[in-house]
Amino acid sequence: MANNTIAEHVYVPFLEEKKGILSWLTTTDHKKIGILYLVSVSFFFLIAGTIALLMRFELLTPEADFVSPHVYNVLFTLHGSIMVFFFIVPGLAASFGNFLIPLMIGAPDVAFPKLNIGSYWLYILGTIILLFALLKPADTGWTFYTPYSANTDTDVVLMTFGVFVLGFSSILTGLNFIVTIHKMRAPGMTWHRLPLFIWASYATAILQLLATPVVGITLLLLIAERTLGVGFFDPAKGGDPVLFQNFFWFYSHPAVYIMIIPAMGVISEIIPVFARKPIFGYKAIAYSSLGIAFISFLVWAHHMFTSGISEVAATIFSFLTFLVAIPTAIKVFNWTATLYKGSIQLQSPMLYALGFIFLFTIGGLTGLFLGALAADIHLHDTYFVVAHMHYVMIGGTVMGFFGALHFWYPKWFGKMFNETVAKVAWFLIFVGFNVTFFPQFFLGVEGMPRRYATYPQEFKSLMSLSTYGSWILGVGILIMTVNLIAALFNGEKAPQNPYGSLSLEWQVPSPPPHENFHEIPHVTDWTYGYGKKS
Amino acid sequence: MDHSHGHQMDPGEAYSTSKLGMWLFLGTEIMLFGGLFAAYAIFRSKYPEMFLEQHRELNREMGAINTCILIFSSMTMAIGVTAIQRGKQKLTSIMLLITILCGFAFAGVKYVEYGAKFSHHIYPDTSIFFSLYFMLTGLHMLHVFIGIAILSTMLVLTMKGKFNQKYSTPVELGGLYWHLVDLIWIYLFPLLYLIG
Amino acid sequence: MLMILTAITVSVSYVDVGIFNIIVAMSVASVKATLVALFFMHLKFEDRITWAFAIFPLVLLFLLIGMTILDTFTRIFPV
Amino acid sequence: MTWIPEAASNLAGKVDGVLWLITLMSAVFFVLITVLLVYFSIKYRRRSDDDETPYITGSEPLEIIWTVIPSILLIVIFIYAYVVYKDMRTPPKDAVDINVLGKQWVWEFNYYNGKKTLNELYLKQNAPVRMVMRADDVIHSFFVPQFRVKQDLLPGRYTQLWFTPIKVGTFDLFCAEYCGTGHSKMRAKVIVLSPEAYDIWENGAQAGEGSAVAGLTPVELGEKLYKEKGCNACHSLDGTVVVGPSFKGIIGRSEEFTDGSSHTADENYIRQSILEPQSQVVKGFPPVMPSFKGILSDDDISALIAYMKTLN
Repeated sequence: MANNTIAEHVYVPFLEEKKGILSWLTTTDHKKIGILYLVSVSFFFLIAGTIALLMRFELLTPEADFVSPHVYNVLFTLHGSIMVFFFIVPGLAASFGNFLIPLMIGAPDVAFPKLNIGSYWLYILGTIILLFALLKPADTGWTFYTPYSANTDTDVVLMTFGVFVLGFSSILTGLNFIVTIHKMRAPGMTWHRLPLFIWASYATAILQLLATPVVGITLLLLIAERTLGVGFFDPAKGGDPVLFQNFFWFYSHPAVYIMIIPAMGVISEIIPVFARKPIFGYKAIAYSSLGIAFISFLVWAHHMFTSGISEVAATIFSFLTFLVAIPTAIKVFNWTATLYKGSIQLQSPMLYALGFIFLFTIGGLTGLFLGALAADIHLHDTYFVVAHMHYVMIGGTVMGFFGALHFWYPKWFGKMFNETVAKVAWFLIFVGFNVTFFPQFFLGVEGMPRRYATYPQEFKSLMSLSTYGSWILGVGILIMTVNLIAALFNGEKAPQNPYGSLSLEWQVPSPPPHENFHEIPHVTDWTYGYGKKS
Repeated sequence: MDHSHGHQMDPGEAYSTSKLGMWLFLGTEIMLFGGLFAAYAIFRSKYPEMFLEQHRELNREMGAINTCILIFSSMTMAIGVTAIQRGKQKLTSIMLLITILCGFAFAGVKYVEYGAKFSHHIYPDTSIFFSLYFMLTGLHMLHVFIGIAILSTMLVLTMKGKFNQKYSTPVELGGLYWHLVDLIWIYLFPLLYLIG
Repeated sequence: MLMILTAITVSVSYVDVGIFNIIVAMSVASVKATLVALFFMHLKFEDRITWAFAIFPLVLLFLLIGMTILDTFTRIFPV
Repeated sequence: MTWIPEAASNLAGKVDGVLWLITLMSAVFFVLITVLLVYFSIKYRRRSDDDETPYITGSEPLEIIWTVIPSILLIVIFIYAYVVYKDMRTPPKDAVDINVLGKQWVWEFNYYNGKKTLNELYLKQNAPVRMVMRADDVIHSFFVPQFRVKQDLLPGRYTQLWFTPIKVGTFDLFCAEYCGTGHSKMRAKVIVLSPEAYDIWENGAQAGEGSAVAGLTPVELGEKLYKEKGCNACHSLDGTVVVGPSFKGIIGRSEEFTDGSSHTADENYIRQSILEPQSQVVKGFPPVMPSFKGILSDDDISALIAYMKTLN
């Protein structure tokens, strides 16, 4: 590192610091690791998205005329597993988290750079295991419920082991971020001056750290059940299949927040910049992230109201579920209030942010139906749940992910993308998404169960409509992808701060130099000092 | 360890940073065992007779011996850490060696125990109790082996003189890990051997 | 100092052989664990953040155990 | 009302009440947020790069308001949904039991009179029924949209749900918990008959086609097993204590166990006592009962329980 001191005042973008594939795979630069994650998760997003299009195509008609029911079952298992474990859990957290956390807090890198690339290797190891699992892909659904997952003759062991490895990648990333945020903040960067994305990442990291090991041991027990004959979940041996669900959701409900909280953080960054207003209710948004994280450990059984858990437990969990709605509602109100008397510029990142608020509000409100005991009995395991979770996951997380992509793209890659094309793509995605998933609420209320390869005739018109919508959505995402990739090659050079943000990452060149800051900045104000102080 | 690129973190800060990271990792480990502890709690309350009946199959003396071995090794580990902080490399090496040997002794006792179980045709699928026994002790054994591997590396590095009173972080982190392994055994022993 | 503590914990572990009482056994184990954490692991000398991250997983662990137990043993099947 | 399916059970109207309440509250919030988003985006659009914006960082009264009001509304929803749920989970005393068995990928219904049907569930209009359900292999779920009821079927354990069909007609019964290749074909018809038509069906010719012992109702089979498998050696029918507790009035009796706990003797307890007699021994009795695992089939146990119910 000695030559660094010599090169101190020569600006070299981090992208050009070292070349060659090997240097990428062995890098400890958080920005490059962020790109590795970004490319990997985007790849898996497109794969799983394509699988989703195949599924929707099969569902165009009531009968299984495109693929057989077994293939359909494999498809939705792969779609769910890849989307959840390979895209959306590491998605925003690991890619943008890696890129932004050190830059935003004024640090040269994360606390443990070697551990950071190690996490990525684990992620790759997980994907390799998945590839082998594809030889005889599981047909259990991404939830791996026992006893089905213990009995099916597909390769559940490899698949769950892959997820287990990914879990450790996620844990180590979370660990790294927590320590980074605690120990690496620049002088003057107090907790209450931190960008809200940092608060969100911190809450997410705690969930990653402490919820993931539980799913790890759960999947390990499932593997032991299949290989050693251990019977914790096998009623024939005195075990309890519902216990698997308890353990599984102890992780997988917090996992929902691992997915959505970083997106909330992104929205909290984008809106003030494009409204030129300080974020409304900073502390409420910051602490509500932590609040959501904590309560989310205690709501897991709302996935299980019809599973045969006790009524007492169901009642308690329903109540706690309603509690988690409160901090979420607070955030939505605060974002909306930030717009008041702003100077609002509807560029593509802002469009995604507004799209997020609109769609996530629908996703959140429909969650109330599923948290309410009597209503959930009717709606559980129907398309209503499918629609709800896609409104939260696509309408929320993916919108946040796309918003982040467009917002930080100039900073990360030093290029500007075509704004008009980006807006067209946004419009198609927004419309296509709603056409795909809004009808599914009605399907669910009418009683269409999920995970059905074939379905009764009466659901045909809405199911077909949903399939048509998926085509629009697919085209929108395709245009967006092409637009962003094309910009890498022929985009204009991005200025240092095209959107006029006050956050630290915009105060360094685009793309940032390898060491981020020539001198560690001294922070004197919070991140959201927009507008005229009176 | 190059913690940062242009800007070297000051050693004290780097030390506390690494330790915080280790503690977070220990939290993860606790939750990893947590699932098994939860399963234990549930099945024990569900089938108290089975647990009472079958825990008698376990060799309490061997369990007790292993508890002593691990607590003793925890002590030597702690002495080793204190020694390196005072720059006594030789003492540290000896203490690390003893700790590692204790780890192997523990594994040896466990090997004999497992062998005895198998010869009585007791396997992980024999009953819920033995499922728990094998899963808990098996996962713990895995941690013992990882611990031995870490401490062996530390031993080699100490003998090469990599550590001194100014820089001893890896030894301390390895020590923390080893203590956690001990800590978990402290619970496993009564849960499995004593109160069944 | 550490020797004495070890002696105590070891002897306690001998004494409680034969006591078939979950509360006694678990409290003894907890005392031992606390001693190991406080002195061997130097938790006594750590800052508040470390304490928080040492204790929070235990809280979650109790919640996990508590809530699953609550579910398992309040399942009623009305006749 | 077209977006909610026909309300064909007594519970459906109550569930719809919850659905409507949440829908209305959600609609208010959704419209509020959407209108504000659009209105702000237009009214406060950027007119020039030198736009001045005020420095507003929050408003405590406003934030308290939008914390407290949603909280109150949420609690209202929670309580309302809980009250209906409690109703859905509490079968009336006069509900008639139907044993439901789910297996890959067939529904099997065993009626009180020994009839058994596959993939067709016959119900009597306005007569409350309780489904006593278990699964053979993996988890299934009993779901009839028009009745607004759903409950998973588990292997190794009974679960239950109840309702009163109020409309004559044919409805779809779906398996709502993913159960493998045939999951989406695991559908049955629920045929609700008028009381007169039901009586005709009940006394019809197609009786007892596959009861464990042909021609016997579960109660008759239970009585036979009681004598043949040796239950009568220890358990009396008239309340006298022989070796074990008497079967007279056993279902629903509150039992105190040797470990000090107590529990109502229900189907699951009986099942467990037969398969794992030592797991819960009633206070004052020796733990001597042998396990009947592998001796009595699940159908046999169900029949024994049906028989025990007649002894109350």
